[in-house]
Amino acid sequence: MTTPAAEVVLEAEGLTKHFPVRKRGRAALSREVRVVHAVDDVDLRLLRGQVTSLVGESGSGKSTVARLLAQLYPRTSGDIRLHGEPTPLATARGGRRFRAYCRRVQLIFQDPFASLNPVHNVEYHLTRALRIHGRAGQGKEQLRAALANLLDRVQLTPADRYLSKYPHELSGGQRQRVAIARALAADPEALLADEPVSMLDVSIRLGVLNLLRDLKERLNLAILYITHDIASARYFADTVLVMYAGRMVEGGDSETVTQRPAHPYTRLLVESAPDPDRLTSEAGSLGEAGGAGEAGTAGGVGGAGAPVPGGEPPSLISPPAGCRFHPRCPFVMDKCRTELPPRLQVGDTGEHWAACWLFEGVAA
Amino acid sequence: MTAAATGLTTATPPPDLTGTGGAPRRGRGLRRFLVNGKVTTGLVILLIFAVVAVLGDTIAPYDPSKRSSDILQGPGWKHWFGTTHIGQDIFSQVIVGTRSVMFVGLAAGAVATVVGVVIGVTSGYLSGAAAESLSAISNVFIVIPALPLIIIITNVVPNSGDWTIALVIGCTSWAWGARLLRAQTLSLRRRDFVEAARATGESTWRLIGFEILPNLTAIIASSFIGTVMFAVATEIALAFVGVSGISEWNWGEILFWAQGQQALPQGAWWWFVPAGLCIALFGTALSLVNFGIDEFVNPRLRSNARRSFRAADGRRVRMRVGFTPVVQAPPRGEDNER
Amino acid sequence: MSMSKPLTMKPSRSIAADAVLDIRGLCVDYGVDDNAVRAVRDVSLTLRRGEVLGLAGESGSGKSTLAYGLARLLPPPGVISAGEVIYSPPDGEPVDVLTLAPLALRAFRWAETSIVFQGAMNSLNPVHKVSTQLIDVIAAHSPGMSRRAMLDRARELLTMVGIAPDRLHAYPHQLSGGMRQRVMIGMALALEPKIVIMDEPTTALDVVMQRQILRQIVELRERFGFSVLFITHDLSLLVEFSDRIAIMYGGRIVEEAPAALLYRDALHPYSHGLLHSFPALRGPRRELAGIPGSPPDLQAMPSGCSFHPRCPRRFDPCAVDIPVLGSPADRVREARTVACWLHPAGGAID
Amino acid sequence: MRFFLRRFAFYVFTAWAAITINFFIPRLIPGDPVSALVAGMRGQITSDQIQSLTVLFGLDKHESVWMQYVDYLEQLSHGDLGISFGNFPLPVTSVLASALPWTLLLIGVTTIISFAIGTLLGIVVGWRRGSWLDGLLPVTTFLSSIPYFWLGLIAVSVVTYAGYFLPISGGYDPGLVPSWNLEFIGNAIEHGLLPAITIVVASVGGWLLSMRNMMVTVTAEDYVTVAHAKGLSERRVVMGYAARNALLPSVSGFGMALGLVVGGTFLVEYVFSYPGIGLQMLQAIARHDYPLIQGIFLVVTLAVLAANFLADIAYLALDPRTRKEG
Repeated sequence: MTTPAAEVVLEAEGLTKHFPVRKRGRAALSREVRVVHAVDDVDLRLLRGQVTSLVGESGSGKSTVARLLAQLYPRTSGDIRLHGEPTPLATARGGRRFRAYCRRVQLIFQDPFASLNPVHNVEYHLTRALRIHGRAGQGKEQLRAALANLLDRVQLTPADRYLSKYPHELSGGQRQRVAIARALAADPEALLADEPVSMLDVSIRLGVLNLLRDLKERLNLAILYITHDIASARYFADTVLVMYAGRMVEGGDSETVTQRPAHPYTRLLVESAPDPDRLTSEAGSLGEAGGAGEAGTAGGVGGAGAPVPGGEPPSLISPPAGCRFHPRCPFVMDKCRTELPPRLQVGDTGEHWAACWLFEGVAA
Repeated sequence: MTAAATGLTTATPPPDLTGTGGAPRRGRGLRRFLVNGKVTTGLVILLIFAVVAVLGDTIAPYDPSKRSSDILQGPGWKHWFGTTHIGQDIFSQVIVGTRSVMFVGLAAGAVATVVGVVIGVTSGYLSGAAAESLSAISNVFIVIPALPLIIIITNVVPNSGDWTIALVIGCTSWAWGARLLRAQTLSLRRRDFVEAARATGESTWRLIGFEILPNLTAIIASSFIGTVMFAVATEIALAFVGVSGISEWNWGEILFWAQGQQALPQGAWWWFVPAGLCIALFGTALSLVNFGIDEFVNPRLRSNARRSFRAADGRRVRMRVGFTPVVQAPPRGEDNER
Repeated sequence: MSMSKPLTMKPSRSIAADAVLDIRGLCVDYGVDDNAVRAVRDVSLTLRRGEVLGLAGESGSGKSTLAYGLARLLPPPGVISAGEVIYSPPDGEPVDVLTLAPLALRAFRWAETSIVFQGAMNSLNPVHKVSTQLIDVIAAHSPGMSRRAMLDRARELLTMVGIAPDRLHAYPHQLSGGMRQRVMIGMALALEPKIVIMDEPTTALDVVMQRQILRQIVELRERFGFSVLFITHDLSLLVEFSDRIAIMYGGRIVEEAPAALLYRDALHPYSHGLLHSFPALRGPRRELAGIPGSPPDLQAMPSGCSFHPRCPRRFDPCAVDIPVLGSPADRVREARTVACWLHPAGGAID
Repeated sequence: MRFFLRRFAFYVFTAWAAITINFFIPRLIPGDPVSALVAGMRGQITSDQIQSLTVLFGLDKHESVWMQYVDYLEQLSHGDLGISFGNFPLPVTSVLASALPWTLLLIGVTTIISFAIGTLLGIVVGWRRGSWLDGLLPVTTFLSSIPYFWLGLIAVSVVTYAGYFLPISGGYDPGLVPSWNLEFIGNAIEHGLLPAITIVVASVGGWLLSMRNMMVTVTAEDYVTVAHAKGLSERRVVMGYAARNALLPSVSGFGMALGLVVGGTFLVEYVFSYPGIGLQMLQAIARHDYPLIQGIFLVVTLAVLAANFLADIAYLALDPRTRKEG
């Protein structure tokens, strides 16, 4: 499905972000430095005209990745390369370099109710975005045309009906379209969409996703789609990356990852996702490495009885050594507790990998 | 530390309450703010005081300091509010005194608001040691009892005219507003729309000036009003205890003379009642406007929706938390298709 | 899963033999004057003994208002303006919850019907320990009990929902989101009620935790045999989890059917659209469209069927007349109702 | 505990700030009224006392400001606040010692009473929102806008008019000597009644309004709805769930509002000639008794800080989230 020739727009290597934990009281006196390991050693590539999806539960660090890629936070270490050009570790906020960067990489926020300033109308939001990136043109006429063009792209027509509206006068879907239009005002090459539909009404989510897909095709955008809903990642993305507790655990072609998940965490995720078809087809075929974890999916809340690991994601202040999933993993081995699994190839396509010791030596 | 509630709670409307509640909104919101009964009442009273303050000596029937032979007279046609021990007209004193009160209140409010906005927003938006120390300084100013400090300073500073007093009050009473603004700025700074504007490439000063400040309008207004109230009360207290230089008439001055000349034992109630009522009325008007702002910011406080009604059978039904009233015959007539 | 319930027709107006809660013609308004908004419009719904009834709808569809309304917990300015909510205890006379006096209502609450609210974060009082909040409810309903017995019961409840009993004296902020929601579920079962209303109990949690909690609810229901009214916007979850599903739109129930039947053959175009708004995790990748337009504004409801402006299959009567919920004439043999002019009711419903 | 330490550090810092302000204010006085006064008293004043005033007011211009500051702190640490010009030759500390108990009692008792009454009324008014009790709100707004001292004036005149049934001036009958016997205590309470009522009436409205607003806000919280859903008794819902949580901001606001209350109380003392700190302060100002003014400011600030600290401890006890470890 993926064409290897596709151009890499944005690339991250070893991306790491540690947030310092604010120390108070007596802890401030100790020299021990405590940090939240929000993102550790993340590699990803966004290709022109393709959607890459980053899937993970809340707190897995996926939103932090988006903000790091948008350079809203300085990263702790790692490289971010735009068309192969490295970007400085800390881009001055609001500086010229930052503007040049964000002209090409734009971020869409999760909550359209919060990402538009309630005191400004649609026209202000879009005009500012155009002005900053020098695309407002000369004079009123050109600006009008640019605004109309933007709103037309996100299917808010006629433009005049929306320009003077304040965010509270718009529905959730309309707001998210305005937010997308604002991102498009920069004419970016890469769009980072942080859970763009999770706050929207169910019936209009697909409309927004389809709009993004349509834009991707027309404008040849590279899109990073961040979500906790693995089914929508399958629907929308070409490539799926799975994150757990700040680390990437699996990646590959979206169909492969969702249909034949390799990492035990991905399997857990897939198994936990609501799936009406489980009622009708009782086939519990969950990947080739299916062991004890997949026994008996019948009855109950689809798959009750399966010893699905309990527990909760670990504290990111002192994450578990080795594989971060090992305290919850049904297949845990001694090695998992001490050594960090590298990316290991799964299957023979070469595209599918998992950071799990179960696949050591399997593909080689 | 989650402690130290700011007093200004950010409220979210209850779930699924479509059509009621909601965040403060511009346009429609401003209109709703102005038609709020409390706000209108408060603004009308303030307007009357403002007119009196501007016209002052031109509408006062007498020169407030002029002696006359009508000594210690009760209210009557000639002297509406009566006279003092040396025959001065109290009504004229109240009228003329309005200007000084308004001037000190507004000037001190303006000074305190400017200082409060600068310190509050800066310490809220920036992070690090500078912001922390600014915040610590404002906390110190909140805790230190203001009136004694102001009395000392005005006593020490020579030539305390209205300007000096306004400046001293303004410079010592900005902390409360700064604290509220800091708390609100801290929460706004993390809002998505500020991040989004930053991701669009807005510069820092534009973020503060155009994205954050407009959202602080209500709090700035409310802290301005709060400081005006405090400044007026303080100025009057200063005049009452005789600290401020007796340069001009103000309401506190009237009370000072009333107290000093034994108005009470002589039963000359008219000497101090009008000025006191004016102070209370002025304060009430300011509070009313502030209530309006509170309700504007915190939708839960809004009382515009009726909370009790007469049911079809004539019973009076009060909406009670936890026991939703049941009215079998809809109180507003059958119209399902609204 | 108890999909083997007899698919016999139930007359919907008289109390079904196995009905535990019968909502009839319920209307809920916000406000009482000219600005009043009707959020729930003439809703009739039956919850049967031991079943999970799913109630699906988008924000503003009135699903939460319905839940709060039937328990009379709507905050002002909510008013129940019409209808009955008949509760039939296993032994004893049916009562109309809406006519209960405050004292009787208080005794009824939690002992017969408990509620798990959307945000466990806010449902627990941050200043009281878990133990206090559990004991409160036990003490209110069985005043004679000793404190020791109540503590034992509280411990038992925590164990039941998979929380170590030593967390009894924890404060809510010391628990994770999933644990708090479990505490709420444990608390909901403290008095072994016949009905548990769950208002989006898992929405704030991630999918793994959601699945764990749902599984727990299913197990507990099998143990105690209570009925669940499960409210969510996630229809795909309901299909898997509930026995029957009712779909709300614009304050009305537009379709009600056994879960599998609804999934296979949704009659109302809205139900159909909603089902096709969830990309499938399995099977062929299909192009999905969602539903065009936005949910209706309660203050400016469309005439006729409130869904007609968004409906791909609307025709003449839709904009004019409100379709009545009834057994569709073209599916007489199935235990389902729908309110759509495409499937008009087969004669009067008896 | 961390919360506690943090607050404690803050109070130490604030106390230091107050002491430093106290150090600088007299040094900013243009001209040299103090040295003139000291010079005027030279005949009756001991050299020790001169020395202490020199340090207090920085009269020794040869020393660096830093050295003056060190000397000043050292002198403070001995509890030496100089001598009072107005009450010569009494040291400031003994003037304070005789006035402080009166004020502490008056403010302490009235503040607690008005906080309790205001909060209770606020709970009721906020809970029964929409009932006739809402009619109280305009009245309380008006009451809380009245300056304390003016209410005192009215109280005095009403009492004078209505016949003399409560003493309107002083802390006790001039004929009595302060001592711990029933007669004196009774007399003191009688004298304190009118100022106390004045303060309570003037300040109760503020507490009522803030508590009412918090109640209204908290009543809409989910956990209150849950408490209702649990079938708890009305009393338990109000006291255990709504009021319990609504109280938190009130308590944290309590300490901060004290600064304002103190100012108001001073003027009430003035109106009633009540022999407390406030009266002393205003008299000291009239007599240009700088050492006493300074001492009073310092003591009042420290007292307010102490009260704040108590309020913090109460807050700590009420809100488990502040006790969060880690």
